[in-house]
Amino acid sequence: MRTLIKVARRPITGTLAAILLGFIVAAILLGAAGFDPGASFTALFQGILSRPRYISNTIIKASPIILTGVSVAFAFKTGLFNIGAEGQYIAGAVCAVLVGAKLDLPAPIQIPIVVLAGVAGGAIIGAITGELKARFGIHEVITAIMLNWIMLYINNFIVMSDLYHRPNSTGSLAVSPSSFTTILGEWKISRAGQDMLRGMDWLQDFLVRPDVNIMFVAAILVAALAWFMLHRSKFGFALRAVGFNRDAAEFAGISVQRSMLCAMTFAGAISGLAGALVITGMQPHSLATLAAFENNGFNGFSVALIAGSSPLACIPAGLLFGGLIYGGQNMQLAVGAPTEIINIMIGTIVFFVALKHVFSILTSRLERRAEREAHRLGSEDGAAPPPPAERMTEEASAAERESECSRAPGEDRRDARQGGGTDAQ
Amino acid sequence: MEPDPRYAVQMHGIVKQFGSFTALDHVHLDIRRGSVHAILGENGAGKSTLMNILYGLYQAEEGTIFLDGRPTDINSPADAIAAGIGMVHQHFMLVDDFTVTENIILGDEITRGPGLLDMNRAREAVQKIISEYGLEVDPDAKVEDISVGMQQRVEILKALFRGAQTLILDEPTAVLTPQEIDRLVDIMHALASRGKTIIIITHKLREIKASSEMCTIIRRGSYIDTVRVADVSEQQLAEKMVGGHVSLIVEKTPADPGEVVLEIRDLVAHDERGLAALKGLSLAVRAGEIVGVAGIDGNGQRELVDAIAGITRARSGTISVHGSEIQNTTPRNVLEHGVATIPDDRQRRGLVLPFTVAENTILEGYRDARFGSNGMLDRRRIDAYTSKLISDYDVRPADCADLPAASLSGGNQQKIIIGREIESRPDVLVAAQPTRGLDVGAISYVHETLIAERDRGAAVLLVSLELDEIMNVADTIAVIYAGAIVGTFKQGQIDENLLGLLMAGGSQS
Amino acid sequence: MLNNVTLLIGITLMYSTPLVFGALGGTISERSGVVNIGIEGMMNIGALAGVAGTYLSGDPWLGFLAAGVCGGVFAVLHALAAVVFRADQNVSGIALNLLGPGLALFIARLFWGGTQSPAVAGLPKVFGANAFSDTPWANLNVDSTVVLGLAAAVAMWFVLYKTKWGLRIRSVGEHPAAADTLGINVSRTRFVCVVISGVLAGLGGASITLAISSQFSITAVSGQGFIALAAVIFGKWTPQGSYCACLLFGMAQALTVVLGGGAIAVPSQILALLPYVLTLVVLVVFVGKSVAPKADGTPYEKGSR
Amino acid sequence: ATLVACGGTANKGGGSTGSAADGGGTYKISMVTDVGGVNDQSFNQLSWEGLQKLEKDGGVKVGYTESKQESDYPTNLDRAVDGKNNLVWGVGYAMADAVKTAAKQNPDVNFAIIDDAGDTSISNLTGLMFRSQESSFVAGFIAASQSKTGKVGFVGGQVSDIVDMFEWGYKAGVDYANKENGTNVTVSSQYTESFTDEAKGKAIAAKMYSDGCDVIFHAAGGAGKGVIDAAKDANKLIIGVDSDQYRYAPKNMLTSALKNVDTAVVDISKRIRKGEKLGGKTITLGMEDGAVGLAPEHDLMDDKVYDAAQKLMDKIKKGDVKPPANEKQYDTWHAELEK
Ligand SMILES: Nc1ncnc2c1ncn2[C@@H]1O[C@H](COP(=O)(O)OP(=O)(O)OP(=O)(O)O)[C@@H](O)[C@H]1O
Ligand SMILES: Nc1ncnc2c1ncn2[C@@H]1O[C@H](COP(=O)(O)OP(=O)(O)OP(=O)(O)O)[C@@H](O)[C@H]1O
Ligand SMILES: [Mg+2]
Ligand SMILES: [Mg+2]
Repeated sequence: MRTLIKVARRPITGTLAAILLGFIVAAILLGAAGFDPGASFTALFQGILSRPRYISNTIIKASPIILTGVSVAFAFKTGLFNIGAEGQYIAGAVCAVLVGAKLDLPAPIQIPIVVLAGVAGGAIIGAITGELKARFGIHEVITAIMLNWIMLYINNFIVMSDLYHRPNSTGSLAVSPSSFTTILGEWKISRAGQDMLRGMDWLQDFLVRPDVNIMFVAAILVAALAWFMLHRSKFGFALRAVGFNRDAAEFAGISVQRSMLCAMTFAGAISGLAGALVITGMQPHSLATLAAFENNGFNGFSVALIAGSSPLACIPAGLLFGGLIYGGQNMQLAVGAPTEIINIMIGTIVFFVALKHVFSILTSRLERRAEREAHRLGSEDGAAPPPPAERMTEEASAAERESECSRAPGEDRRDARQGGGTDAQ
Repeated sequence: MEPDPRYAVQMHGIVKQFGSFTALDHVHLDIRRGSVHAILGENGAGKSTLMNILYGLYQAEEGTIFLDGRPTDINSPADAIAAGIGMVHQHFMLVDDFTVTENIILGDEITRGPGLLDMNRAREAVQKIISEYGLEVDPDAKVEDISVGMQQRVEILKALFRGAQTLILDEPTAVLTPQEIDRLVDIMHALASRGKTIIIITHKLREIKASSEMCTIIRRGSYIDTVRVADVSEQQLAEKMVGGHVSLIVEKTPADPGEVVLEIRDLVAHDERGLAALKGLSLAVRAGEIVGVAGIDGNGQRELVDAIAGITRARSGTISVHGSEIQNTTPRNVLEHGVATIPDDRQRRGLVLPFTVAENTILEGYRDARFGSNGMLDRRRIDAYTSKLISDYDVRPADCADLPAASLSGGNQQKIIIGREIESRPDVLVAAQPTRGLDVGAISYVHETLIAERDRGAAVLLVSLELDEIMNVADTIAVIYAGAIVGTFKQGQIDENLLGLLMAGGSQS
Repeated sequence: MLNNVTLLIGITLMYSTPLVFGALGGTISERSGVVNIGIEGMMNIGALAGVAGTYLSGDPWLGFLAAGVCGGVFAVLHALAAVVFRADQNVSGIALNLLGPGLALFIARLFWGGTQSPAVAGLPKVFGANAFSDTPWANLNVDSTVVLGLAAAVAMWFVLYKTKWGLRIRSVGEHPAAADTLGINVSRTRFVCVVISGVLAGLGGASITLAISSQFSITAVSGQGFIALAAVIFGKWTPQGSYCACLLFGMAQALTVVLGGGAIAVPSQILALLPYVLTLVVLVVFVGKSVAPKADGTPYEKGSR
Repeated sequence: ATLVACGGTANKGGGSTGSAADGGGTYKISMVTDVGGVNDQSFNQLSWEGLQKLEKDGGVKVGYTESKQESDYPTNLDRAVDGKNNLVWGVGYAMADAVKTAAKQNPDVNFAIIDDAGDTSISNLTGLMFRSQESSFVAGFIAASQSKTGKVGFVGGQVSDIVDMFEWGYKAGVDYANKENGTNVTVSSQYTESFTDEAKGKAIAAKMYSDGCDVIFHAAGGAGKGVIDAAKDANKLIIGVDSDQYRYAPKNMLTSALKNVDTAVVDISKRIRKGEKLGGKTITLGMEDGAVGLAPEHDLMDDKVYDAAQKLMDKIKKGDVKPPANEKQYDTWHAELEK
């Protein structure tokens, strides 16, 4: 019982329960629509796991949304709502192409320049959002929504401009090959590479077809960096303080305006990096005319929410999300199940993530009952029950940490005391 | 006692738990119709909880409520209102950007046809009770624009408007001047003489003596006693409340002031809404003295503290520390000039509640090389520092370093703030309402600390709404009214009545 | 000249109407203290239900009604999460934005075998079909939803500021504890407001698919719910303010149409981003900070201090 | 012209159509849509309808995958290959690069792409192009001849080479009519900057109609729905695109410039299945092949105009009139016409 409760109380449990519920709801809908849920999910998982190449592609697809997820999560932790990851992502891609298509330096110089251009592009969009909020008090949500659209049209403008349009296509010029961040891109299709890989079927399949590139590594590094910055650096300490309690931070001598600007700039930079790395790391290495948002940023939002705004948790959440989206295509192909079921599934997961705390409240209640039971038995047996005070405080902090993840800081946190606790005085 | 129709309210065997914490443990209360009855207890004793149960905001786990001798279920405030109970809450329950009239009629609106507000008739109705009970207030003023004393009248009017026969006042005097308190006591007597029953919660003994016939004492959730007020002394009441001997006097040696450290000249500043809040305020604090700023809430205290802390812009005038001007720089620059601030609202402005206690202790000092170099935080050194602070300032529980600050009690939260501020060894210590919401033990701890700081040589500026606190702790008393200092006195040179007069805008003659 | 003026007005009204419904939905929900980022999702549901209702009944007005009902039913999810379970309102709103389009498309596929519906009869124009033909006034023969949108805005203004329900809704959004102590049921008020917000957003979705385009497609709503959200903030959480914000936005769109087609020498992509830039400029220069209802986004917990 | 005509006539493949006789199991064909999705009411949908027809005829199993974003193209094509398909269609010029790469990687699978020339060096890739300028030209001719106000309009989606064919073919058709009829009809042209924004399509068309245009031709995909709606509201004429759009507005639809992607897809698929070597070739289909043309309904058209249009179509089929496909060609063409 006790261990059960302990397990149930861990934040991850709520998330896993949410994921399970997502599958259950999807299964019900699929069944209602006349598709075999079992076959559908089999196709889904086969689409993710059945070949090394699929695993590789899942990772590749997940990488940009891990990055935008980290961007959103980082902003969340500092009390900002970065709904503008989409626009920052586009800005990153656009700037990478602006520079990378016209410049052709040796790779060791070219790659950093192109990637940094993208990072700068995203950072600028983020900075505009942050600055408008800090200076004029304009809600970041409005600014971000407007900037998303502005970036979409700027992207289309660049693609169709005389300088960057690639004739006979809907795309822009590609960045020069020296900017590519694919891993072993040349080598794997060269004779030497092919010879080498022959016989290593698994590796061959994993490596050759997919656009294996450095983005996943970059995503892990950035997630770790974001976590480290937030939780180990003085800078991040200040940002978080502002995120949780603007007034207290201001009293403590932390500049709220500067910190908003910095946080949004950094968040923008991460999304911009995602855009730039997609350009340098994946076919066709160019921009396309966008008919609608590609949702790289918006998907990052869902990832961040599933991850409870923890940058590190964005990695598994992003892989899950990327896998569902990528594997979902196979569902359509194999059993004809509409891909929308994936969106519904993700929506359901996010919905239950929002209700995660209900889960821990339920366990609390369960536990209290258990405790009363134990107390009754204890007094009958004459054995002293464990002192409740310590356990309760421990619990309060666990519940607290958990609610910290799922909730945007910066809002009123007076309700943070819920979860109970006794004074140990 | 058996249910009896002569009693307006009887609460028998009330038990209330929050989680595993028992806030009320079989509490009894019997209140005779038409009387003024006090409930006395320390902070956290459970007074508000008991009244919230009577008002239907909480449901008791055990116990019965009798109204006029009949057992009654009160499951919601609507039930309570219907049963003729009105409550003025400790934290006012007013919608700031509604008018007085709107606040009063809310939930019991005067309408024309289906649901259409009839503001003219509403205003008339409100005006009628205003004149009936002499509770002067402008029915068309927005609540955020009127003084706290006025707001309290609005709260009382709300209850009367609903035809309350029993009126609960939860710590109604905390924010009033002595004159206003006298006025409130008169109102209470007037109401009682018209047959209304008044329950007043307070821990101010003098008010109980002045206002009430009976007094029920609660300590840590347990019922202690119900006494006839006329039969007991203040000292006896205090001992029943705390459960031991208490000293009601702050002990301190005479001050030995040095040179002026903090000097404010002709300070003008605006409040959040852009209205002038400080209108040429001047004030000086010397090393080794405590200057107490007395005044009614809303006379510029908050802006004064904020302007010193560097959060509110000074439109004109200067603030200098050791002769160098700090106004309109940054909060950080102010800190670096050796000015430490204990803000008035500890949860909103003093602490980052989801942060751990350790993180809160370094909220200001985190930049310091003590806590890590190269832009990184050094966990080990922070922990060491926090442990010392926890033990030096007796924060409980002692192993709270990694708990969120939110999980501590109010008094312990305040200790963290005080410890953090004092550990920076400030030249100037600004303490805004440092004892708000604390119980007797915690209060005397805070007072001792302030005096110790003074004796160390700091210039201490104490801003408080509690007159007793100012009278007892401050060496110099400055009265703030309408954004300016209207009088400065040495301790002992001024009595409470004159102080109250000045606080209310009267003149000294 | 006259033609251009009436044209500008007509197009402005056409563009702004779905936003008006969405923004009014956002306003009512947030005035009661529940942040609603889920407008986009609710509009998608309404867009589908409007067409499906019309498709099944043959009467676009029944379809319009169905859109409101389905939007409201869908909003119950948000109300449950935000009001009953006191969940994080942002997260549950985002969940609705994922669920709304997903469900709409899923159902559309079951209905019509594809993500696009056949064309259905749309809602009538205000002055009937082809009124004032070939005169500049024809541009002002707008969709009946335009009038309904304006009526809804006026009605909401009236309810919020002139009736007891409005007083209660506003009090719940500003100071739920105060409302609670006066016997007002905070949860119920919020629940109802969130559902109403779903109804309005649903009507907004239907006013795209039943007036502007008379069929459902994936892209019918595409982001208008978010613009509506921006309009709520822009309009400082008042019905009249959001209405004007929507008009401004619609006008910016109308300007790009009127100025496009070679009228001025600007690439069409740049012209297309004009409305968004204009919105930001207006915000910075004229509007500045807007302050949300005090309790907006905070779950109400009895007895919390 | 940059277009390379190969293959030629549509129905001369040799052999009968009913063919379960190819031995072995069923022939599998899959298509990957571009981001428009399978219900775009344009080439994706038409291609899919064509494939479904093919399946109904027997012996073939078809399937599709929808792309949600550009980066889905390679992986979706990849999956189509994994699904043991014999022929994989990429729909839309946006997929050109991805299809070429996939074709190179999978030499034993046939690929075909719509609206792109493909690559002559890739022996398992067939490009399928349409001379849409030919039907647009006739549309322009009809619009100009039918116009009473002397103003006609064109509403495009997003600027691209494909939409260029429609725009400049149409404009040339108007010029041609002006010369033939001795009129001076002008064309206003505007883009919605989206293939989905119906509101914008509607607004632009409303503007054109109220500016005096009485016929509009649209090549704006889904956004064109708005254009059609505007025609209904203004009670003016509209020319549809891609498929016969008569059913959307029977009282306003003058005609539609057809682009019979469905039949072309069926035809090419059959020929590849038969084993015809179409790899490495670009098949460009025009009016002569019946791949582009005009919808049959003409109840709103003057008979004179209808007859003249029929004659013009004959001329185009014979190659006597060669409509321009982009601005550059238009300029030369226009200069010649003026001469
Ligand atoms: N909603 C709640 N959840 C948990 N504990 C609570 C809640 N409300 C009050 N308590 C606790 O119950 C105890 C009694 O609180 P109550 O507010 O009744 O005290 P009080 O006597 O009114 O004190 P004060 O003088 O500070 O107003 C306190 O320890 C308080 O922290
Ligand atoms: N709303 C609440 N929810 C949960 N726990 C609460 C709540 N309010 C108070 N507590 C807990 O109840 C205990 C008492 O809190 P309270 O602030 O009332 O202390 P107190 O008795 O007044 O002590 P102090 O004198 O230190 O202020 C603390 O342990 C606190 O964590
Ligand atoms: Mg109390
Ligand atoms: Mg307390």
